[in-house]
Amino acid sequence: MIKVEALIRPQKLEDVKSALADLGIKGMTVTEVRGAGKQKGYTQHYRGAEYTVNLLQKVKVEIVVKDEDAHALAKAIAEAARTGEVGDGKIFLIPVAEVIRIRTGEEGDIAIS
Amino acid sequence: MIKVEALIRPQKLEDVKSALADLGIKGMTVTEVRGAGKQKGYTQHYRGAEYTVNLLQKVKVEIVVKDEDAHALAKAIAEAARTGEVGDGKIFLIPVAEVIRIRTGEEGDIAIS
Amino acid sequence: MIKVEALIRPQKLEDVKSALADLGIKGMTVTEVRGAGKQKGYTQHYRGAEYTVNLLQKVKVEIVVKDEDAHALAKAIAEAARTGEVGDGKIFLIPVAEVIRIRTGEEGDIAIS
Amino acid sequence: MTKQPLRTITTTTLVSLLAALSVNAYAQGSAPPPAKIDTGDTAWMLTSSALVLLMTPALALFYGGMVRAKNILNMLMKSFIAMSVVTVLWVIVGYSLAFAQGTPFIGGLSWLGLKGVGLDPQATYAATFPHQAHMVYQLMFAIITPALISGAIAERMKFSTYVVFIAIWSIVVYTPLAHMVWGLEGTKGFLAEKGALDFAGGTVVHISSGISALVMVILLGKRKDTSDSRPHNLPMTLIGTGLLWFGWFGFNGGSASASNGLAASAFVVTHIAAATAALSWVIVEWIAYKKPTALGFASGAVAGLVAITPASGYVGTTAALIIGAVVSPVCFNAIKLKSKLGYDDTLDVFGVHGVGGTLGALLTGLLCSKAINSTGADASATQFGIQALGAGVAIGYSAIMTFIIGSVLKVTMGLRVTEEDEIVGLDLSEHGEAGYAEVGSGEEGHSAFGGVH
Amino acid sequence: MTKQPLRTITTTTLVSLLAALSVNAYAQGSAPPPAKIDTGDTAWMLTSSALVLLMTPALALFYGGMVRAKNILNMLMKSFIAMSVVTVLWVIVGYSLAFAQGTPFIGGLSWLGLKGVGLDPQATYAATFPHQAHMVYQLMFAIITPALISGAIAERMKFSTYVVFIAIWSIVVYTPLAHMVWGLEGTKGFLAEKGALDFAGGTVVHISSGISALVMVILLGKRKDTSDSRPHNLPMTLIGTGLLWFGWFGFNGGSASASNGLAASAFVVTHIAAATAALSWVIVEWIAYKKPTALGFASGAVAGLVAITPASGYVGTTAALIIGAVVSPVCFNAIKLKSKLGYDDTLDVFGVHGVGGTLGALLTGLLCSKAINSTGADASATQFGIQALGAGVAIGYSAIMTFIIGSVLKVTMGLRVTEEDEIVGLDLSEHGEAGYAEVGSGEEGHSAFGGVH
Amino acid sequence: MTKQPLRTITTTTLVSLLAALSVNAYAQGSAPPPAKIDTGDTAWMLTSSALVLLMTPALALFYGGMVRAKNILNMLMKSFIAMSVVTVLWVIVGYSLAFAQGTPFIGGLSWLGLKGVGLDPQATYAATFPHQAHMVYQLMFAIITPALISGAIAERMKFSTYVVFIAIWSIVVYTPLAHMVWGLEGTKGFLAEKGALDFAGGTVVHISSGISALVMVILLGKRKDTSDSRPHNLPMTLIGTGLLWFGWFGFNGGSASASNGLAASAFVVTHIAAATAALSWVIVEWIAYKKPTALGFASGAVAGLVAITPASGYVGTTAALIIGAVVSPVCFNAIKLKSKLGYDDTLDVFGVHGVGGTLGALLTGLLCSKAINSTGADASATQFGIQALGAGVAIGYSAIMTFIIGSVLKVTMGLRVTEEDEIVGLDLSEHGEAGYAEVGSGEEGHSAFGGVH
Ligand SMILES: Nc1ncnc2c1ncn2[C@@H]1O[C@H](COP(=O)(O)OP(=O)(O)O)[C@@H](O)[C@H]1O
Ligand SMILES: Nc1ncnc2c1ncn2[C@@H]1O[C@H](COP(=O)(O)OP(=O)(O)O)[C@@H](O)[C@H]1O
Ligand SMILES: Nc1ncnc2c1ncn2[C@@H]1O[C@H](COP(=O)(O)OP(=O)(O)O)[C@@H](O)[C@H]1O
Repeated sequence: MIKVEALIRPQKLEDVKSALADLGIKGMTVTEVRGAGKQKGYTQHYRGAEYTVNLLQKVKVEIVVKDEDAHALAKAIAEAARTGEVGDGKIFLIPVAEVIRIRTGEEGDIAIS
Repeated sequence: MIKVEALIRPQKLEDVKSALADLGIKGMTVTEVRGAGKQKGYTQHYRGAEYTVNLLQKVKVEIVVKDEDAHALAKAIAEAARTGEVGDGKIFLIPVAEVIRIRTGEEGDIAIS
Repeated sequence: MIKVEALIRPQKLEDVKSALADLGIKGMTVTEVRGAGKQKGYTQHYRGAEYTVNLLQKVKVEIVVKDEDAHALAKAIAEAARTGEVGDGKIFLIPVAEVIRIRTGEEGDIAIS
Repeated sequence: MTKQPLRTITTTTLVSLLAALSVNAYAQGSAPPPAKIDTGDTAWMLTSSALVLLMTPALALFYGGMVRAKNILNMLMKSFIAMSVVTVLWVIVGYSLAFAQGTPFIGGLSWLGLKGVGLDPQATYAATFPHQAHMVYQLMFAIITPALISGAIAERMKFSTYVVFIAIWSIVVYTPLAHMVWGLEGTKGFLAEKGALDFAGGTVVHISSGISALVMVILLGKRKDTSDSRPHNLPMTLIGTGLLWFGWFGFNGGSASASNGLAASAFVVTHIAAATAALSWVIVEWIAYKKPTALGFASGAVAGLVAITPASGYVGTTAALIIGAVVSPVCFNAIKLKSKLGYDDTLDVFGVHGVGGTLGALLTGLLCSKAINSTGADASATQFGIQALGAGVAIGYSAIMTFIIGSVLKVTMGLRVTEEDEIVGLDLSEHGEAGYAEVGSGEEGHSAFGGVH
Repeated sequence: MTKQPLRTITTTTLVSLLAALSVNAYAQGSAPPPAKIDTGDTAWMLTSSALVLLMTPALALFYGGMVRAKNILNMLMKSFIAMSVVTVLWVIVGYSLAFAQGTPFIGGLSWLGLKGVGLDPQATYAATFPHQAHMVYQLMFAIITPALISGAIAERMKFSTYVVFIAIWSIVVYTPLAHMVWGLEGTKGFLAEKGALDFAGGTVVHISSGISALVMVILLGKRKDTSDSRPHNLPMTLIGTGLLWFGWFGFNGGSASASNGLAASAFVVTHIAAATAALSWVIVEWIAYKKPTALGFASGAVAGLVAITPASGYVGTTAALIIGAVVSPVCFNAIKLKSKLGYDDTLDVFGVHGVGGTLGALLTGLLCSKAINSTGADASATQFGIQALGAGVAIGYSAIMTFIIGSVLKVTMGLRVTEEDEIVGLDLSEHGEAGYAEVGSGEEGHSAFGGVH
Repeated sequence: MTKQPLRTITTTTLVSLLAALSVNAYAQGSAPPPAKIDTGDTAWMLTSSALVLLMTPALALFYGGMVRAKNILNMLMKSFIAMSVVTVLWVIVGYSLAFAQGTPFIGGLSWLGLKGVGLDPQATYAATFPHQAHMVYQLMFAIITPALISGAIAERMKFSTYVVFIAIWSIVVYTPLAHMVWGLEGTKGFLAEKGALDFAGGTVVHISSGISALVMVILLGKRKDTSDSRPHNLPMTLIGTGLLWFGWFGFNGGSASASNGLAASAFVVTHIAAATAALSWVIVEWIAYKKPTALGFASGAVAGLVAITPASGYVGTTAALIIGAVVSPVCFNAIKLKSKLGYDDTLDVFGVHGVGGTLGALLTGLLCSKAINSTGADASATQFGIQALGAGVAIGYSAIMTFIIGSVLKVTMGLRVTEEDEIVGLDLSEHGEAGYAEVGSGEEGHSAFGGVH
């Protein structure tokens, strides 16, 4: 199996969720993260002290799927999350050796179906 | 090595920690995340505007262990985290190529012992 | 490609960021996490009820790089994040099968350059 | 207290002396003696002024809790800045335009720069306490009124334009309305003359801001992204509600301009209406959605306070129960209009202040009684008509003037931030600050996300 | 103010007559003149009423900070809703039952619906200020008392049942106790008659709520999951503490029913006891755990305020230091009882209000002095006995009645939410809201976790 | 109040005598009548005392929002603990040293333990209200003054040493300064005698704390890690600002020691200066950084309040506009000194209170007028000189004494926490608590990060 790990803009999460729903995918895990990259940050002032914030708010979406579905899923997420501006994010595909469903103890593809 | 990545109910964290302690495992990393799956969400109302929240609070527990220990560990976590109700979560086993202990620079199994 | 996943002390993030800048690395994702390990926790009292907090604040830094760059990068992070005291953290190297840049749809090494 | 008579008696005869002694000195002479300060009235007016000032930070919290975290500072600042801008204007010109002798529609310039507004009582407005106390008490009203509008235009209006807007609005909309309703020096204000009752600002404060809010919202257009615009911090909204309630005792109670039975009456009905309206909102919601919400309680409390405001010096406790019970269902439904009609009144300023204020103004005509306040009126169709006139004038005048001001600003300075700035949040884009700089429990508390230069 | 001398001279010669004339007309007639409003007393009573009202939101914050984030709105609402429910009941029936002429145990129905409770002074309760000011001042006490109980039953009691509970409790427990202690119109209240001293509510407010809290906690049972029930927001608890302290000046200072030396004295001893108790709690904790905590400061301050409440109009500054110093170690240890005895008093309402209130009531008997308040008593074994009687009656009556009310509600409506709802949190399950809808620093502030429909 | 006229008529005829008789009995006798309590003045002094007490929690919030989350409770506690420590000391010895008859430099011991400080008026300080009200009002000032220092030494000073420090400082620095400026019983205080004007504490409160803050900061040294020391919660700072502003009406308005024209005047100029200074800070920042910040507004408001404090009873509204406009650019630039000179005044106590207080003290000499307060002075070079003397004495005395106290504590108890404790945060290391125990929205609200034992 593959973990599709997408780093997207927070405001694109709703669109990604819709795209996933269209694909019939329900299971996912979402984390609030901060990202740096080409996108430029912001300057803040506090009583004259200047701070540059270059770690910007992003959302990480993780979805484990069967190997064969991973690439299509990644493509779909990319499309849904795209604005075309720098900072849209990345998608990583990471191999997963095994999956267990806690509730039932089931392992393998069935555990994520 | 293998990273055992468990998504569990927040209120089960204490039980999982106990189970790990029983196995002699001390090292772990914990993240607050949100999960969607079969478990149904909640409806909220704010001055009549309705919101459905279907990303529910979960906790991600990550533990890197030697390959041979991974499956037993996953089983132990699953048992400790189980309530039997939908929403108990998943455990993913992810291959890790290398481990370094920052304090000493040690690499390999010794770095996580 | 490899995901270099470093768990470091929060107060070391600035140093790690500088080290990365020196290596010409700009892209990274940062998450606030909690870690347990050998480092000892803290005791809190609330009207006499005692709590031991052994999940301590850490920061997770994730950087996906080409396979050949991963080890050197890990070493550099380790050096920057080191205090020499227990609790400095770990670095895990995790294989990544594929990378996509959302903005352009580019795949492979170019997507993280 | 006893100085006046003693001083004046030294030259008179026994007889007039007796008469003079029996009531007060100026009864005898020809020149009116200087009015005397009553320490209790002064204490109450100063306390009330402080309470009303507190309402603006309270409003900031009430509103602030309802916006998204990325806009929290901008939301707070839109209230706080009114404390500065309106104060400076009021001292220079606003107080004079609102309260000095002038025409039925606007005051004159005799009190410009507070000239002649001193520490002695002033017969018309401050018979027993320092004139400046009246000035500052009224200033607090002038501050909060434009700040009320900020809830409607939240999360998208440019801060610079907003500052200019409230400055102009305060002079062009607020001061004439205040004069029409409360101007009594020399020529009475037009609505005061007609007998329109507005004890503490149903028309002047709530209708004017509520209607102007609606106009601005239409000129501004909708926010770009409202897929999730849930309140980021409802406890903050509830703190604000508690402080507003507390401050409103000064708002209505102080409007008696004395520490007397009328002040107590206004205090009491204010409390009762707020309590009842909060309860009735919660009940309506409980029925409609099966859950009583904290935001509903807060909304109801404020709606009740708004509605009782014009009535507070003219109605008794039973009327307060009625006003409280009625206003919440009305506002609850008024809020639904926005999704039907498609305007984006972010925090429902029109639905609560515009509608609640109008309702209160009208109900005053149906529930007022001279038994409570002999200078008021008894309920009657006529009085209802007068109240409707007052509300109508406030609605019409505010709507037209705000439309003009807003339109001019739209083509000159621009009303909205850019779409990118809106998405990033107004705190960062407009103020270069973050409301909450740190994530995490603070146990080791280091913020991972910034670097100093 | 000038009545005393006037009365003494009515039988004197022409000279005196002239003098009589010189102050006010009604002195001449035979009928007793209507009491006159004193503006200073009125200002202080209105200010005090506002201060006591503020204590309920303050309590909400004090409690709210201590619960888990998932229950914050429910915790706040359990205080706020008391402002609504108790107000409506008080206006209709509660004030009459507590203060109108009746039996030694409960007031009559003559002031039902506030009939006859007007804007003039009332000889027994409000000699120099509007009767309605007394009514609303006492209402604020009636509001906060049941709200105090909410801290004990936190994180598990059903909201609907809670609302019904406080409504019944307010009438069945609070009004009779208030009447027994403070009822003075016609037939004196039973405990007032006995000479029990309770200046501002040690028995009526704190013992009654503290004991009822314990009873409810036993009826409810423990929370399901307390593996980590650390306070989610202690700064919120400290804001609440600051506002409670501020409001308590009205609670105790206003209980003088005048703006005079006694009011100042009550104000001063209230401050001293709070300050001393906060310090002594911090010291006890510093010794016991090597760390002085912020929650300890807050707990001590409130314990001190509770303990001084019954004594505040009868004791001097040295007594205040003693009461403050003693109450904290006592309450600190009382709180430990709960782990020993196994009841789950979530926020220690019994330990702080029940125990602190009882201690204060008893210490009043040992420290009171007529030098402070001539209508009080001097410390004596007898007075201590009377105080013990008062405390005993409050304990017994509250315990029994609360047990009955709670038991009936348990079998009818049910006291607890379901286990699942408890784990999910009462904000979501009972109110359909989240206290803090967003995670993150708000820098780009978009909440990732919801969708609008 | 009745003394003046009575004195003037002692030589008149029978008729006048009758009139005199008619007012109060004691006028007949030869002994001077006991002073009489004025209920309005008493109400205002008690209200003001409550308002000033509230300023300390408000300060805690103002400061608390600006530190990092890991130090929030420590920051709050450093204000709150002053409420305890200073109160106990004040009651025992502080009030006597500050206000009892003594030398020009310090008061005597006649009011030790509040002996003789009763519920009747006191001719020198409390002519028309209870002496205890003056005592408690002044206590509130004594509390907040050392708490102000805590902003400078934030995020690193040991709590135990801090407690000892403020205890000593309160007696050794505050009480003599208060006596020199405000001591009027018998021998006048040295600066009072010279005619130095400080209506509500420019020298006594702000200069003393601001200078002492600077000295302590130098003794302490810099924080270890300031790579990201952004405010963790600016809305908290703004709540604090709002409450400070509100409370400051009591601070300055109450300093009139009466509810009269002067009180109103002080209230009004306080508001105007705060509003103007907030605006001028925002404008300066807007020009300098292109963005008006919320923290800038808060800083300006407080700077304005600080600067008007000494002047508030001696200047008119135009002067208030000037003071407000001038103080912000001055403090804005003073803050920049710290990066230039390299001291780590965490929250700019020196830059705002030290500099703002000095500026206010000096400007008082240039703007004061007897038209506002006949017991004051008219602006003159001489008066400016006297003001400079007053400021100089406060600066010199505070600096020297604080240096001595701080140095002794440094070698005895130690001033700083360990570096490790500083990095972990003072909440955990000094208090064994976390300000915010939970991460997450609380929707299911379980804190993942702790276990109970
Ligand atoms: N090498 C990397 N490893 C991990 N995360 C990365 C990497 N490069 C970028 N990211 C993540 O992707 C986000 C967007 O990257 P950025 O370079 O700003 O824009 P884009 O992806 O459009 O080129 C970053 O904020 C970060 O979270
Ligand atoms: N395909 C998936 N990829 C990643 N995380 C998943 C996936 N499916 C489920 N999860 C995680 O597991 C949690 C529980 O899943 P759910 O389907 O609700 O219950 P159960 O695991 O009991 O069948 C989710 O909230 C989510 O965090
Ligand atoms: N086996 C593990 N799996 C995942 N994370 C771990 C593991 N061991 C340690 N960690 C992470 O590394 C951090 C530091 O580990 P610790 O044992 O305290 O110190 P050190 O790495 O210096 O020996 C922990 O807080 C945790 O976040």
